[in-house]
Amino acid sequence: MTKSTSKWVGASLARKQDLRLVTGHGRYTDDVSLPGMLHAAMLRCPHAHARIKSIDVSRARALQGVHAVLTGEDAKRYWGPLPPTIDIGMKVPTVYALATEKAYYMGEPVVAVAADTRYLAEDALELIDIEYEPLAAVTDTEAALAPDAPLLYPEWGDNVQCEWGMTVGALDETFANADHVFEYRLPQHRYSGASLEARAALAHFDAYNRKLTLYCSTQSPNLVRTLVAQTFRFPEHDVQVIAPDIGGGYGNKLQADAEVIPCLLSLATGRPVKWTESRQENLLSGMQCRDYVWYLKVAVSRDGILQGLDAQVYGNVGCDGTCHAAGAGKFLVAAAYVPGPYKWQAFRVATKVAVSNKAPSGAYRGYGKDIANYPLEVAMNRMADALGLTPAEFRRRNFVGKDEFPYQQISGPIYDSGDYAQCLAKLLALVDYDGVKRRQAETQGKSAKYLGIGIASMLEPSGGAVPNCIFNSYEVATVRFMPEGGVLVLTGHQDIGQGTETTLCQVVADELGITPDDVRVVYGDTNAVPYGMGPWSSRGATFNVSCIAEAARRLKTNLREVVANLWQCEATRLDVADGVVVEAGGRTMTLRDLGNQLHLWPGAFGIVPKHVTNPFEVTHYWTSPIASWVPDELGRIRLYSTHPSGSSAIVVEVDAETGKIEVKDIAIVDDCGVIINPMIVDGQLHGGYVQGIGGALMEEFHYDERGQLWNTDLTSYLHPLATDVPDIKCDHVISPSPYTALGTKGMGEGSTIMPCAVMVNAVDDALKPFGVRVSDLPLTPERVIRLLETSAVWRDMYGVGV
Amino acid sequence: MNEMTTNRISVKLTVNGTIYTRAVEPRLLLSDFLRNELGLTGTHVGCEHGKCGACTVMVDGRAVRACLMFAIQAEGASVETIEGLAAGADSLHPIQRAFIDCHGLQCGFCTPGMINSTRALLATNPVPTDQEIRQGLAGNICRCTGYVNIVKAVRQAAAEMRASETGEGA
Amino acid sequence: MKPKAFDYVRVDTLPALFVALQAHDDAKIIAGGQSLVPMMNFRVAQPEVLVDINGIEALRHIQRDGMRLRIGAMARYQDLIDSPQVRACLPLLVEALGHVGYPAIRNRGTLGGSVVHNDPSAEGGVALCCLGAELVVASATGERVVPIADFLVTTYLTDIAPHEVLTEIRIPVPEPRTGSAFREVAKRVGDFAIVNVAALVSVGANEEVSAVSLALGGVAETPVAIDVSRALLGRPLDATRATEAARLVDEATDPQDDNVAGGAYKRHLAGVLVKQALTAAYADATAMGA
Amino acid sequence: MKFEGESRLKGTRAAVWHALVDPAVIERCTPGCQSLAIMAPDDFELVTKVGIASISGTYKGRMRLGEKVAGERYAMSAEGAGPIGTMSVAGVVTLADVGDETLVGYAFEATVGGAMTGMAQRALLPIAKLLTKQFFKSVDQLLAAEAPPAADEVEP
Repeated sequence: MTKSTSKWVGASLARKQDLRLVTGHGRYTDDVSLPGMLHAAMLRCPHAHARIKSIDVSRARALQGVHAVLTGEDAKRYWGPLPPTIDIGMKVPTVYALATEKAYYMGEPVVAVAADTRYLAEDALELIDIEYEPLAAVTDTEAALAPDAPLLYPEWGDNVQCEWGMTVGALDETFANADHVFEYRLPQHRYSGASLEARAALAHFDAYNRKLTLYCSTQSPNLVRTLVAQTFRFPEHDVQVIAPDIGGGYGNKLQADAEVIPCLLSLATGRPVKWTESRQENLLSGMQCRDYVWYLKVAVSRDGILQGLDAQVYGNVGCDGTCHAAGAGKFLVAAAYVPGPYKWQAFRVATKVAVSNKAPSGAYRGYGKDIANYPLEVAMNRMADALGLTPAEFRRRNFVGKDEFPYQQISGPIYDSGDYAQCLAKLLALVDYDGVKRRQAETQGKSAKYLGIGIASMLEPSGGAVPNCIFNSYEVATVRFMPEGGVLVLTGHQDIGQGTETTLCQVVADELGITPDDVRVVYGDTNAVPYGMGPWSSRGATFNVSCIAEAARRLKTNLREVVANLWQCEATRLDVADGVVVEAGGRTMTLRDLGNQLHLWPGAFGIVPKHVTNPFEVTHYWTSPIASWVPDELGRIRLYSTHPSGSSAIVVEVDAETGKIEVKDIAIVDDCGVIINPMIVDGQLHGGYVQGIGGALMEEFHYDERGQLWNTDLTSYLHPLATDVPDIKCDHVISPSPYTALGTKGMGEGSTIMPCAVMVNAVDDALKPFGVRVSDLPLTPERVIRLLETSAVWRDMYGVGV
Repeated sequence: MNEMTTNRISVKLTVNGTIYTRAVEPRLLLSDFLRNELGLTGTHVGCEHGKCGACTVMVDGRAVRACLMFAIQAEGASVETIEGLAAGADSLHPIQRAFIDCHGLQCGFCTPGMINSTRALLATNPVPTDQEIRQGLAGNICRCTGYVNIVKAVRQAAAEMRASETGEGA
Repeated sequence: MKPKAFDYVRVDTLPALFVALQAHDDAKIIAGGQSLVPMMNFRVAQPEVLVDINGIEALRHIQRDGMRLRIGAMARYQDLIDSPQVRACLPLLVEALGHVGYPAIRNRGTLGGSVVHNDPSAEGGVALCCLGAELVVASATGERVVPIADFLVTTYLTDIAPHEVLTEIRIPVPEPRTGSAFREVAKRVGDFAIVNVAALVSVGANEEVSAVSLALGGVAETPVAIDVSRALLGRPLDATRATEAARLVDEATDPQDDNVAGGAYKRHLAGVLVKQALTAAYADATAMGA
Repeated sequence: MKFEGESRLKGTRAAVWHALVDPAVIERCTPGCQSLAIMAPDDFELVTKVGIASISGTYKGRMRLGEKVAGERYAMSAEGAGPIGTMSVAGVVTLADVGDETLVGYAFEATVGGAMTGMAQRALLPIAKLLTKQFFKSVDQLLAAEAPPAADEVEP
């Protein structure tokens, strides 16, 4: 790792985009209007599984102001099936963005309308008559995998989209000789990012320019461009995707599913067509996540050393996790990372991913790392309790040590760096663990409010590199030197609120010896930027920062060579600081003067030495030195470039009478290596953690056994509100990654990974006097009371009639 | 029954100090009116049923949901949107300044509604406790920040607004 | 999520309102619109004509009239919460309305609109049941006064004909030494209550309960008042008495599962909140000087 | 969701029976019914305008009668779709003598579907109960008078 002077990296710089965003001058997709623009609306299937017997759109077509009414069958004139976004040994169904013969989930788009206004388009939907033949539906994961389950894709012969597994070490022997064997079943429900800006797409097919322009609320305009081109069998270079300001993504905006429907309508009408997803549509189909069940068997020695882990995970991707969105892969990530930050002697994992009649499964903050974290971190607390150890002590005995890096985990990944024990130690101090336990002992039984504290540790593999899909393993970016001495960074990375519009300027400013104000990040336009891939897998601070830092370094080298040539001195005697090229103990030249000389007068001729190929800009390609798709002798591959880590704690007060959980305190200690902007990093920790709290306490897509989704509005799909959470304390450990340009690691997902396990551990701790343990999430007041009702102690104290 | 009513009614209202007269369909929501008829796209739409708060604007000095009012109901009213809060890019309102300073926004989609709710809160309660801030903003969902830095921003804005008032009074 | 087209009529006086209601068979009155407009946006409600009464100044009064408070049907929640008169004589109503939605909803929503909408756990409805309110329903031909219990027919349905309008809510001001309390459990601030309870307890010279009124939301198709006087009257209120009252409530109600919570949980919660509300109201009453 | 109830109708069991299974009576007495088409014996297509407080809209539905035991009992199932989503009601109606009148008992199971499920569900059971009561009340009025008022939209 070469480290330049860090003047800006490490500073809590205010964000560049904030001025426009706080004044109402941001520009989100729905804010864009084009002349002649039409508005789309979609009629969606009310059944979970149904054959479409007939569709009559004649009355809708007759409505004045309606310009196109298209069914799935009509659409086949324009497009093919949705291409896979991910396919790692998966069964890929033949599905379209509009249902054809069959609809597979409640809310699947069946007919699309383009009309003069959204109001009119919705009027037209009421005039469409569809006859369905409802089919048997299956929603539960294990039911979908049962031999007699109704099949979504009969040609598959089952409902399994993919399965995978590995065994490493002497598993049977380890379990046979273990002092303790613990077993757990831990399910988690279905929820999602549900960003405040739902999806939006504005397509314009210009027949006279043979070009399709798509404004889209997406995390990755380049990926969307490829998927749109593949769907329409349209030349990719004739598709331009523009992603303006994005109102939140969290993984949910990484596909081209319903997003292609306005393209279809524009192709059909020749006019721009905008589709802004309603909240109801967003909850029905705007990508859902989580939804799985784990079976865990753990062998532990009597002195509290973890020995063997035998785990199975059954995932539920709804109707699909490959083409509609890339949800299926997260269960493979989960399987590879369930060993967590601990050392093991033997390991076996098996994953089976089921399709069912729920909405398609996409990515959501965590993408399997959360799934890996949940069961083991809950189990760690329960095992510690059985062994008579504190949760912290049990973890300490089993962590990978800080001197053991790089450490190859039993499941294959190489952990780059970290100090897990220090994170945990700092956490216990930050949350005053002993103080809380003391207060718990003092207050217990004095009122109906029961205090509890939970902790968990985590790994946040970040910077994913996934083979055989569009989520590949490289990043390309350009750093461009301008005539007036300023710098443009051209990147396929997208700012979706995480602040890269600012942090990348900090990185480039340090590398080039300029200020962040001298840099502008250009993003969100596929025709302006290289084919970079956008924020997923927290790859901004791994792939993107490394790529841009390297590009800036190379640009700086080139500029020094140019000046050395001008001044006829050694380039090694030159540096750039505060926007000025300085010769050691000698001449100076501002970058503005240099830019002028290079670009304007006298121009490049004569001043650029022969060996400098391009002094104006550097386009650099970066990939991780440790990710690998070549299986080792045990069949293991390495999908992630860095391994941030951390620990967190939640203090709760559970009201044993009403079941309400009050979150009293939250503390997080995070280790994401070198920090570029501490203010932004803490902001990510806060926001990610509260999303996790949402999943733990209230967010849930509630499908009944018929496959009907019960919460299609925000009175029943519950985001955490300001009143649901306290302030959050953050602290940091910094273990630079040896495998990235600046020692940075990803950090966008770690805080969302932990809260479910931490919350369960906290509530278990609070309810210990009643001898109950959490089995299901989310922990709504009603679910807490149902849990307490199983306790005789509770029934005597608080049951009906007491 | 295929006949859709498209009768338009004239509405006259003041938005950010400017008087507008437009003929609109009665069913046009105030949020769509501001965004599409007047091009004031700073008012965001997140749910269209009053739960998310993104479309919160001031109508006659009170915070209301623009998605739960028809534009024609604003006849004669004075509406203030986020665009009207700062006189220019160099003269931000203390609340806007505080949201930037405290990193009280990430994706920014909730921010206009959040700032308007903050305005309303501080107008009636210039010295709110943290709990009062959280109560006052409970009707505005933020998905990015976990609210920590929003609460911090409101605290800062309240202090600055008090200080400037005291300064003016002195 | 855009509403279906409708015709719009704005009226500024009651006579104009009655004319409009006579002229349009399928008219729907819009007051604050905080329940109606979401339903229209979802197209669950598709009125052909919307009659807007927001301009009727005569429906916005909040006025003490002897031993009762008269509230115009268009008085907004926030006006009621801020009203010195309401705060002075109906603290129960102020406490209850504080649980309604969020500031922006309370700025626009009206108590009258909420009562006519009749959600099963509407805070306003529960408070009015507890307070024994009467509703003035007017039409072109005159007006009638309906006790709240008769007015609330079933979920989303009230005793009001298409040509009628709710003009006023009349609430008796509680006797001296009457304490009140409102307790609610909702999933989050501003959500539909799972169960809520309003209680008024009056005490006599010896701190004995001299009168009690109790109402619950979320346990039936509408807010309901439940008579628990036989458990409480004539004695000081203690934990045993409160539990006995909760038992009477349990006998009198049969909460059903709905999208907010299961019936069994609501039943449990009703017991908890009834005890809490009665105990708090009694403490409130006894704290008042004789 | 289950609901049950009973209604006392003025008429002999035979008269009540004939009225209850008569498509003309069903058309007349179903609250808000705008049209009824006979698709097959005991199989009707109905268009109904629902207008209960805030919930309004036109619902197209299918009603089927079956398991008929004349004068004693029959099964009824109805399903409809409209702005609120889909609704279905199915159950059994029984008839018994009470003096010279007839006691009609019913036990129905009601379900809803479609994207409005959550919101609709809060109102479903009360509305289903109300419409059922309204239906039998209209039949009663029809039987009681030669020229009963036509069933219109639901009014309390």
